[in-house]
Amino acid sequence: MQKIGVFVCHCGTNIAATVDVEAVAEAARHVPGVVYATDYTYMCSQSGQDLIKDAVKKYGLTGVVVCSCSPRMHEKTFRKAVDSVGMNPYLLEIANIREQCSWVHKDKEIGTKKAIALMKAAVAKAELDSPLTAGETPVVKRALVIGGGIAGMQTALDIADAGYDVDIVEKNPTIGGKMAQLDKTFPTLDCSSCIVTPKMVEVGQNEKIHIYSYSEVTNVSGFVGNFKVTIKRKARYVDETKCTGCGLCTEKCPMKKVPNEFNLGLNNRSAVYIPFAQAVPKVATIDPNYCLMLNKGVCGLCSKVCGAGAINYKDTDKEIEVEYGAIVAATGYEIMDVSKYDEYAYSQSPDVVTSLEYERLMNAAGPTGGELLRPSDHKRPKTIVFVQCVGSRECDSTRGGKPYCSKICCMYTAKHAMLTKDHYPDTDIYVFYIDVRTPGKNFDEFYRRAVEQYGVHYIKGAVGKVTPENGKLIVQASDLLMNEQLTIDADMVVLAAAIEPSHSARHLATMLTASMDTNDWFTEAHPKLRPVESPTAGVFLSGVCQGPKDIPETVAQAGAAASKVIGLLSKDKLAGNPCVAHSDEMMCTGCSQCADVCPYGAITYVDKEFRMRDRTTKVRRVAQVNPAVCQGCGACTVTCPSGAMDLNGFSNSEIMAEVDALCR
Amino acid sequence: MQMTSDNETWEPKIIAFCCNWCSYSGADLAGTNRLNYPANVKIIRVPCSCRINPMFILRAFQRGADGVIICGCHPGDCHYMTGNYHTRRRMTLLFSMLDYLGIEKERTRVEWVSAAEGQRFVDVMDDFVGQITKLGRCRRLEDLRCRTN
Amino acid sequence: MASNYTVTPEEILAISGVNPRRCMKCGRCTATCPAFAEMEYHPHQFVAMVESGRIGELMNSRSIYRCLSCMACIERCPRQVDPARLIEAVRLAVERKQGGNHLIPDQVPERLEPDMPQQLLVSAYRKYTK
Amino acid sequence: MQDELIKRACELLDDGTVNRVLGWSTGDFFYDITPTVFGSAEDVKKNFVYNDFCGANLSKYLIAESQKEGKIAVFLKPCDTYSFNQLMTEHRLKRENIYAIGIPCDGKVSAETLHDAGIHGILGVKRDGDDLVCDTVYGSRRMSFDAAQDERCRSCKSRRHVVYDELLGEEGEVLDSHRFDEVEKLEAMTPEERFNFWQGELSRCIRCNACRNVCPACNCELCVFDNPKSGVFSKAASNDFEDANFHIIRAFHVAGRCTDCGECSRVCPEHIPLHLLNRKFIKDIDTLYGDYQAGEKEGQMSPLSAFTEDKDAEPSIVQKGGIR
Repeated sequence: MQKIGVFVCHCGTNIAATVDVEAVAEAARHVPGVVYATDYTYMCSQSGQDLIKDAVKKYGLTGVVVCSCSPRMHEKTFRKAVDSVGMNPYLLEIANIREQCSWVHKDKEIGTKKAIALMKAAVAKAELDSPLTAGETPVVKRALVIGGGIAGMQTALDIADAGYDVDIVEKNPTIGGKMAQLDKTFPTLDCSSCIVTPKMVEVGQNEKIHIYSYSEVTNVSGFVGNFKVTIKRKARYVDETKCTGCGLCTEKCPMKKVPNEFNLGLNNRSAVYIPFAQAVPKVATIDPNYCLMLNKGVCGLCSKVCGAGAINYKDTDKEIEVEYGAIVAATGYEIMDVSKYDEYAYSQSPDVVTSLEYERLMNAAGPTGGELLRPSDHKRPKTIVFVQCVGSRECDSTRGGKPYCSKICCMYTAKHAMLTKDHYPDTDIYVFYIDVRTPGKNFDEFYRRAVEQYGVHYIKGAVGKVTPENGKLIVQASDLLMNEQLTIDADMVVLAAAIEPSHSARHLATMLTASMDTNDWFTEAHPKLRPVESPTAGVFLSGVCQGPKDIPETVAQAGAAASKVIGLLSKDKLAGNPCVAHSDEMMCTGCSQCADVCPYGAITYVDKEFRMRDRTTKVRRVAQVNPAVCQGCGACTVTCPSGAMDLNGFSNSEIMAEVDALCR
Repeated sequence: MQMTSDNETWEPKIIAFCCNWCSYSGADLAGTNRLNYPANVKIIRVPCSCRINPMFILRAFQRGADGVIICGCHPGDCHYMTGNYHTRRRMTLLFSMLDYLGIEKERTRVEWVSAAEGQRFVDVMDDFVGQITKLGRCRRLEDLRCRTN
Repeated sequence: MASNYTVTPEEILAISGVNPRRCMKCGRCTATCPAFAEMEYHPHQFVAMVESGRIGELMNSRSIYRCLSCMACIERCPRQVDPARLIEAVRLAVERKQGGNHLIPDQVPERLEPDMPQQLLVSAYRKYTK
Repeated sequence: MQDELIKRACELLDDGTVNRVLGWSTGDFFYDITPTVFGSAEDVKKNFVYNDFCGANLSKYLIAESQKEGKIAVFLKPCDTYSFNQLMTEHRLKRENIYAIGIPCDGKVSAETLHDAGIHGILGVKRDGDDLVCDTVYGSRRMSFDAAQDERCRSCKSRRHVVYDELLGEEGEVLDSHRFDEVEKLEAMTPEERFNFWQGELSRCIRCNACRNVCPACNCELCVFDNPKSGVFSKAASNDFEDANFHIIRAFHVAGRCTDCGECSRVCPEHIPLHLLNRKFIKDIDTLYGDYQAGEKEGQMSPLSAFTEDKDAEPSIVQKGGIR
């Protein structure tokens, strides 16, 4: 027989004003199974909690019902209280007689009647409650960072700094990401490579960090603390361990007409290549799409000149499986394809470029050696028009437009304008803006400098049309403040194209069961309180993959994600949520429908031998729930026709007991 | 509509299944804002709307409930990512089946109520209780078995 | 004349099916407009004026008849505000208040201006004839 | 056809391909057909029958039989193959222990239909063109085969086998059945009429559980209604509500899995048209989530496990005039 104690809280007058708390306690005394009932002014206060604890000890209670505020408020408090006197915390139930009774009803008679009904339902559930213990799982002390840009590098360095092993998986042949392609950074105008390349070296030399470059994650299984990740190491045709990065092969390679991704196709590279001088790892890679040896079976020059004997034309993709305790997504962004914005003539004229291309044109290590020459005729542009918000802040997605603000464009455009004016003061620069958004330390000052010191023409308006004509770009635009339509004969047009999530992110999110918003940015577990965690336990977010941000913000978030990872890896064992599903193996038919609806992949099947009543044995396929992965939604319990699947803390019989009690 | 002699004192019994993350919080918010709704509505907390088994709904009717309403997070906002998508399909089919059996289709309902929609929770409950009051006592599911004519 | 009538912004919105509040005042419509020089009020002003309820001024302005219905602003508008639809709606409002056919085929030859774009004529037939 | 089946069964037993054969034999009357496992060629030759009354779906018996030692041969009519696939999808069959032989079917008859038509004392039947000629103790009686066959055969969905190791006879086609006509008729009624219809039908239920026991989708180790821990335990109706509850829950549990084989209605001693419950679910699923035939392919995902984020109908569609 159950011995249940019922504790009715007045909550000052919050409950007592509309509910006759004494009547509720008195009614409770007549409920079968209830051995003790009382009321008190503030049940959550220390003395209120003591009241509960004393009663548990004195009456040997097997269940406790607290009639008080919402369980979302104080369930934890009361569970802790009963736990402290040796009662399993999951034998406690809350009847919500404040938010869902006293606060919504004015009539005391009605309120009391409903409070009694709610109390009875809670007692009915408490009678069926069984003690639950959270399972524990060990934590693999190794983290995986997906993406080797500034976000991934910073996260990896911070985790390594705390003494844990970290692997970086980078799809490109080198780490460094977008930041390695930038010329200068706002608002300080310090050189991007000068900051990022030492970081790359630091990552490359850190003993705790292993870089899987030119690799991709192809499968993720497992759960927080125990992920199993399959990493595909793409065939590089160069032995990483032997290659010294001397670059001789890249010089000798006869196939020199490969568009150079690092310079966004503004110049060419050879088929065997090192992306840029400071690449980490500094190892050559053969591009299988262009290599003559791989495609036609003739050439083999690189192999002949390689003193280290690192070239291996027979290399193949290899898959390795590694275990991790935590995974950090740091997949960054891409520049949106603006070729559908035909009014800007991006596809028609090489002199219409995106901002990242402009960045390369300004960069000393870029295709023009840092001299600003326009791509069509290699002449120095005299008039440059910058167009803001190309593809950002759009309602219409038919051309790939994004509803969000890309955040970084206002600042980098001011930077481009200033740098251009610095090098070539006689250049005329027009910036067409909708709003100039400069929230950030020293950001507005930076923008004002572009206007006031450098005389950049900021025009509130937009470009309607760009027409290439006789080597010029005729820009038709509006000036809303002057209420005019303008025509500018420009030499170059620079488009601040929207940034979008890495195209691999959606696939990765599916593998990680991490959620994404409609724009494919990773969703954080809580927008305010858990900004670097994904809702999937053990998956963390670093950098732009979560939403547009600039370098300082990215680095800050990268550090935050690292600290969350360190917090996780520092634990030897993880305690789970005990309110998880479990399957009754005697009843399970192994039909697999539960696994079909499980959003976490928590259900697996095993063939298990059962002893039958007639002493024979029978092997049956049955479902098993991994309690560390299950989050307790209960989708499986409804899909299970045999009722083998049930949910701890919210079992079929418990819920039906509540239904029965409330309908009585 | 079925009018019975004891309808004078009859009060509808409504069971509301609310998911813990959105609708239960929405109901709490209605309380916090002191928004009134009929006391006939009794809430049962479930982790997710996808935890609601059709058996629970039938059980409620069996034990004398006059209406059952299911509240969950708006599609796309499920705490467990996909739970309410399952609820949507299951309940659509179940309700259609009940309608097919001639049970008044107004007695069952699914509403998406977020944690921020205290007022909406109240509006939904007011409306639902009004609808059930108009329908009167629920008899048909029980009567499916007894042939009275 | 139109000045005697008032039309509420709601009516314009109902006719056009456009929500001018979505406008972020980027000016792409005005930047694109081929009839800019002919207009007293330019496309972006149109949107702002409808939103602030200055419909009467628009109805009395010749600008609404300078719009060629070339739809370039609709094409370029990133916020689906579609100024040309608003202009069209104001023209229709004027029309509805006046009642009857504004354009009678027999009168066309005498009213024809030599530099009137043909597209306008066709569009006018379509829109201003009951 | 029967001779051909017996010949093949004996061959398979003799050459050791299988050690048992699952087929049909007669009970007290020749039309009283029972699914039977035959262990030897002699047994097959003596007792195996295949005739117009062999409507029983053998797939479900394979759940237990395929677990046993050695391979078993089974004869599957087209509609049985759908159940077979569905059971495979649910991992209920040990495929390597089964040798499936597809056999053609052009509709089955049940003695009850003949009795209802006033034909008693039946000694034998044979087909004569479109008619069925019954040899009875009262002399020869004749009725059209179409009228004599089961409703499920009249609205047969497919005469194509979706799975087999070997096919005897000719392969058929997926048919343009009119199996939802009855459902549509019910849908067109007023709720009161529908309620009265079902009240008339379900009130006859005696909870014999024949529907559940014969249903290939009802293959739980222990049915929730037999499980004291499930909360809906009820061997027999303890109050008026429970039979309705039983049939709704049963239909819901097999929704998306029911292949519409029609066994439930065939075995119901009270002639309750239980298949109309299942067909309602099938029709709703087809209407809302796209055509879906359970058992058509092995490994299909049930529409009740799947979803779309933005295209699924809201449950309020039922209030707004229902799913038509």
